[in-house]
Amino acid sequence: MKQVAQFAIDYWQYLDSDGRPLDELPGFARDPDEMIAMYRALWSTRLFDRKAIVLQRTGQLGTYASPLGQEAIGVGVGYAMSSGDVLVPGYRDQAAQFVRGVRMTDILLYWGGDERGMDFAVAREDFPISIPVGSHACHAVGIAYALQLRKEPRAAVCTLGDGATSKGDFYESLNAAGVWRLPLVFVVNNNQWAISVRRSAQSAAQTLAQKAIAGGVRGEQVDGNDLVAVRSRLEEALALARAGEGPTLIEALSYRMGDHTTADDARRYRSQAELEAQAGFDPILRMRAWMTSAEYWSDRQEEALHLELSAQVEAAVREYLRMSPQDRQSMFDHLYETLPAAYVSQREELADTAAEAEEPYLKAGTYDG
Amino acid sequence: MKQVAQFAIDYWQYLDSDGRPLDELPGFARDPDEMIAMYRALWSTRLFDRKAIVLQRTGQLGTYASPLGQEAIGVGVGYAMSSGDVLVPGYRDQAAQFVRGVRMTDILLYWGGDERGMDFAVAREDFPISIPVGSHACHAVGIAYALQLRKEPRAAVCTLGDGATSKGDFYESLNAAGVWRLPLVFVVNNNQWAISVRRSAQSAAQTLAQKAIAGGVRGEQVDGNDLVAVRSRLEEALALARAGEGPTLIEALSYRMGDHTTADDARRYRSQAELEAQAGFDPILRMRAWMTSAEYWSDRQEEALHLELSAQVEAAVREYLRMSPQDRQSMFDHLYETLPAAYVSQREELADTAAEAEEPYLKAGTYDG
Amino acid sequence: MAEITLIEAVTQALAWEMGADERVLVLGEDVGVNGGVFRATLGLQERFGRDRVIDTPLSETLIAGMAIGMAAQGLRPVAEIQFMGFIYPAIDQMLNHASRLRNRTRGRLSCPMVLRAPFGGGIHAPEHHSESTEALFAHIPGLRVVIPSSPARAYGLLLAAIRDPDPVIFLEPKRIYRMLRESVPDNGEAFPLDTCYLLREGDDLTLVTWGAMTRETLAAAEALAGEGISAEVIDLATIKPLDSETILESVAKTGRCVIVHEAARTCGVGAEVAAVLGEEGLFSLMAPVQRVTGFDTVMPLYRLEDEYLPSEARVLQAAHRTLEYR
Amino acid sequence: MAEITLIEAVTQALAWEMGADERVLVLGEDVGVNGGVFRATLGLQERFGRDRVIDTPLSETLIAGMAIGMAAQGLRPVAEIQFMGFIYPAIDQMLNHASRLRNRTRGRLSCPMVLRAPFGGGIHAPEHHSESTEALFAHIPGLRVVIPSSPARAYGLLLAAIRDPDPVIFLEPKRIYRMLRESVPDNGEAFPLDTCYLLREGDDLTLVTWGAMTRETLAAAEALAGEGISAEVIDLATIKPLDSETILESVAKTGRCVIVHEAARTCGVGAEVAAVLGEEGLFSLMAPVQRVTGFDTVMPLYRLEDEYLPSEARVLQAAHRTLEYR
Ligand SMILES: Cc1ncc(C[n+]2csc(CCOP(=O)(O)OP(=O)(O)O)c2C)c(N)n1
Ligand SMILES: Cc1ncc(C[n+]2csc(CCOP(=O)(O)OP(=O)(O)O)c2C)c(N)n1
Ligand SMILES: [Mg+2]
Ligand SMILES: [Mg+2]
Repeated sequence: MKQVAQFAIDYWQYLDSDGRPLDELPGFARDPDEMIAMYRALWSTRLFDRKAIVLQRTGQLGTYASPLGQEAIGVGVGYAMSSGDVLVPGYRDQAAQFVRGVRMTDILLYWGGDERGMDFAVAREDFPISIPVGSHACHAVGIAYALQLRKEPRAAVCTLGDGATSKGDFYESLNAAGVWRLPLVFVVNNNQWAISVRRSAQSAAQTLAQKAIAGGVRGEQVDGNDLVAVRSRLEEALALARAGEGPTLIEALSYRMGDHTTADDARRYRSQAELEAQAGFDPILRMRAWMTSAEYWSDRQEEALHLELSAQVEAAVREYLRMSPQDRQSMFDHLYETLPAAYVSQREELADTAAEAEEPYLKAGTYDG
Repeated sequence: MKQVAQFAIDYWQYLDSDGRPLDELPGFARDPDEMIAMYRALWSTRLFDRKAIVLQRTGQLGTYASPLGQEAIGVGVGYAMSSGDVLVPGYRDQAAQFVRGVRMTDILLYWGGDERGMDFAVAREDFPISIPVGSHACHAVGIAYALQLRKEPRAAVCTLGDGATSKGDFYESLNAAGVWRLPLVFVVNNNQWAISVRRSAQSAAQTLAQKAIAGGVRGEQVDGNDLVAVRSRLEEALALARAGEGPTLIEALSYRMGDHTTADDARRYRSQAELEAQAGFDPILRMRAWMTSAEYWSDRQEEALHLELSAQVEAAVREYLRMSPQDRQSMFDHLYETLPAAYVSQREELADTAAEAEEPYLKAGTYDG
Repeated sequence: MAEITLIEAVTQALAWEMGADERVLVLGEDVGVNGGVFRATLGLQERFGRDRVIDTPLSETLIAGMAIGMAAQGLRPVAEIQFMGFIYPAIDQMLNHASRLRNRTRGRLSCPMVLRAPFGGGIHAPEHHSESTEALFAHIPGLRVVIPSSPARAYGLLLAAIRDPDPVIFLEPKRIYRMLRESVPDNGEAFPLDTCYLLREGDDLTLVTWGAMTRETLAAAEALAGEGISAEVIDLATIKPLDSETILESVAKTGRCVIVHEAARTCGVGAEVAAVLGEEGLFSLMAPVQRVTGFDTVMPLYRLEDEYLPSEARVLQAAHRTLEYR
Repeated sequence: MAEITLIEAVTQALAWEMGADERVLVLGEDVGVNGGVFRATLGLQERFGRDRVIDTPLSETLIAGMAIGMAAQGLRPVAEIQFMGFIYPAIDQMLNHASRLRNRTRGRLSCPMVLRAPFGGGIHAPEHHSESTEALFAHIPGLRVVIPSSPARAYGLLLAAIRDPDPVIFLEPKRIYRMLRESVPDNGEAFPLDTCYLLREGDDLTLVTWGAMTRETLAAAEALAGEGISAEVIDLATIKPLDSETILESVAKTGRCVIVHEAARTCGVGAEVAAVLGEEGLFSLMAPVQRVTGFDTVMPLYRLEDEYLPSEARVLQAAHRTLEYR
């Protein structure tokens, strides 16, 4: 018997949970403007999130998935990416989408049952969110392949959850990305839960980062509530990707502070104690503590920021609520580039049939999905 | 940055390629009868295989997949398993099936286009061959779950190829086996090729054994042409499985000495030189060299064995060729336990329609699959 | 006896059968302590343990595939796919294996499993949560596809599906999960499979439907009654194998048929019903068969879903069109 | 000009379009140096390089899914599934993504991809290699499903499929891959999609078919001609969307229709054709529509496959039955 292969998984963290630096910080952290911009992004996601939940509770939005407590992952991803990179997100990655330039109104439209929320005005190569868990990993492979084929110094980023790492399509994608050394970074938001299934019931693997080993791909863990660490590790992985050094899988450790979606009630399956134990790890508090100690940030600024961002959120909500629904025939307008003759009569039939008066908001929360 | 997990992959071998022991051999190797029985099994597979190829070439058998050069994997699996264990095989695992008691006639019937070849008289819980690569791994999980649920000291063994390790269903199964610590052993016959796709194009993973790490499962490599090593590692993995210690993935390194199937012509994509370089690693020669040096075996015995086994193969072939085809209505007879009323008239229609005179053998080899 | 909803009837059937037959077990995502996202498996894990009410990893191919292995081992797995929108990774297992395990082994192994999934639109759920693709399964030889449309039928048909010796796809119309209540005696009595259910007798035309659309269809029949038109309403219930006799008999009587389903029109199960009528009932037809269905478009996000789903008004329109032929 | 087979026409179309449009690429298992197990991609890797003729890992979900990502990036991927029996892990990608990428993004992204697969029985291939499940795809809104039945149509339709701005499932009847030859000018001219092809004109009855069954159907038409019966033969070619006008016109003329397909009967594409006739052609029908199809059983292993596949004799039988009605 001889040993033929060894592997190790590293864990990265720059700020401890009280915001104290554990090591020399990466370059971008020395730029106050940059750090303030990132901090703003954390808050704008959180304020948006709070509002979205209120909208859902008041019947003005459909089922919605909150990124509460995991905002640093999305913001870190968003800031590490260049505008020419391509994001292939899951449904809990608003933070990254906002940084990429997707409008709050778009995200509201999407959860509000309106396809126009996927027609982004910027980041037009980014994919809309993927509801079928894991399935979008394959798209990211195809995108990265296209970038590589055209020899463009760009990369794709695919974000998914801990639960998604159990899907075969995720694995097939990881494996293929390794084969072709694609410019692709997989970011796993390990928020410890997949609806009611805990991380330990999802896989016996002690880390999710080690899934990378199965594809011969670099894998590492990062503290997902440490925005400095997330951005820094993403930047490193993206630089390698763009330099032809192939894919990386980054497991960002975090915790789902909210329900799975607004249709879920997490109290059914997890204890208050577990939730409380996580409260001290909030990514925003951590950034604020560090920014304050670095004298980048003051309480006065904090207050102003909240006012400003709340106004932005309110404006987005107003725009969302003001939008009248699409014509019913719109459901045929983008089905094919040109509607085949076979379906023209159906489109007409649809235009002719007056449906009963319609209530465009969510009916009672009858499920969790 | 800190290291949070380490892994290593071991490689096992007992006999070198000339049949010289590298280490103290496991207990079963001290029993000449046992070793002779295993040696017989190698040859009976190989002689069967030669005959099957002749049958195919002469239009008496359909497409057929040869295990040439990989017989030690199947024989090792077969001998390590208890009769109460359950085998879930791929299409290149005749060797294991024969040891389990599946008749040569059955395998001929299967490739000869007759479902009766899957109605084994013994090993009745074993699955028939799975053609959709990787898909049977999921069945093995369900079987192992059933064995564990009933607290039976039995295990399942799932055999698959290097190509199959790229399939999502394989990975989902591996991962689930880890979660439930199932009594299940995955055996990957890494014969270096998946039709025309080489091992290196299948995955960037340096070993296939390390796929196990993604599921938190034990993984190791074994020399797949070393029957002693294969059986020994399988016995160890099965003992752990039955003892509640969970699953193992064993990558057995070998080489596909033949074409992918009789429909394939490997000269299209691999060099003669590569093939010749492998000739010295034949598992049968290796066993014979060791058995001869251990004085378990003589040239005289070898000759007698060939005569005896050839006769067995011929008898099986005769039985196969003698079997008249099933009634055409048989295609409805096992569709459901009781044929639903809706299909009774179709069964009658079928019975009534005389099809044109039929040529039951393979039409010209128009594909490789 | 308390009146229960369709989803409660599902739970009741599962609980009954798990209590009566220890080979029965439940597996799927979130079916354990959470009781499933619709609560179909509520309380089952507490009662029957974690070994028989199994939270799986997020792996739909595995869920179907391992159920096949369990079934071959003599268990009676009832696997849940959380929403039909996520059933597609399981098709390979159902088509290439579950549907043919008995056949390929000439009866040596068999596959008495149930694959349950909520399906259909109308609850304003997110993208990918509202489709009706039962026709995909209805085309696969060796499967049964069963769709209940009331609490009593959910209970009786699910029991039958679990006891059936062959694989059954059991699709639950989630729009009516909690829409109506009826008293469903918890007596373990299964309903027959492979047969249609006559929901309303009538002489003037036949309305054929299944699942949630039974609501709009029955409402249309009621409205027609107000106009003095007597409509017969047939719930297919088992869409594969299809009980065409009941349909043919009805149309032999009425001469007119409207088929109503949520799924896209082309190659939906309605096409099969219409084809059977064209083959075996042609000369009873006094009017063209009408299909009132979802459109051949992608199911829209929820703001427009009510425009997509067949409405009572569309059923009535079709019925009237049919009745114009004299 | 040399006469070529259907499979050679596929290669010729791929080579033409890869030469003409550098966005076009080919991916799949064994498509590279091996040229595919049927040689559809023979010589392409040598000519266009390993970056554009891509041997993938053995991962069908990935093959379809990565083609979607490529297509969204402006490439024109032509993905091969080695046999239709292994296409099912790709259904999720085709149904949940490819078919709706344009729709869900309101046209921002689109999915101009082709998913090719050989399908059908009759070559005495192993288990799982002989099924015809085109109906599964024909039910999915947003897809096109195209099936050629001659070398010329394989060439022209494949070019059209690659150039089409939306996803196309291109199913190749492998039984006739090498059965007939014709001269197919390599001129880059696409054939129209979304339209039926009239293979033979006739007045007495209409035979509707597609793919390999065009052989038996044309043979039956020829035999009928010998009896003085003039059969019109329509090749659907694009089974989704369905050109029902051509079928209706033909049946308006003949009053009789026999539909022939290899796939299992229930919920096959034949059902849709029959349904359209029952809805829009009822009053031209002088006889019940007949379906001559594969049975509602699992495709048997090859010893019995010829009993499963519709034969010329069965087509003739059905035609005669149809003609008995006066
Ligand atoms: C393929 C698939 N199966 C099931 C679901 C239903 N579902 C939605 S989210 C979810 C859990 C996902 O967990 P995870 O990947 O950890 O992401 P998180 O929601 O925690 O961010 C499930 C099961 C789905 N959307 N897609
Ligand atoms: C899911 C699936 N895809 C494709 C095929 C066609 N095919 C048959 S064998 C094979 C290669 C398998 O390679 P490997 O797993 O290494 O096994 P080996 O044949 O080398 O024993 C392929 C692609 C198949 N049978 N199943
Ligand atoms: Mg999670
Ligand atoms: Mg191999």
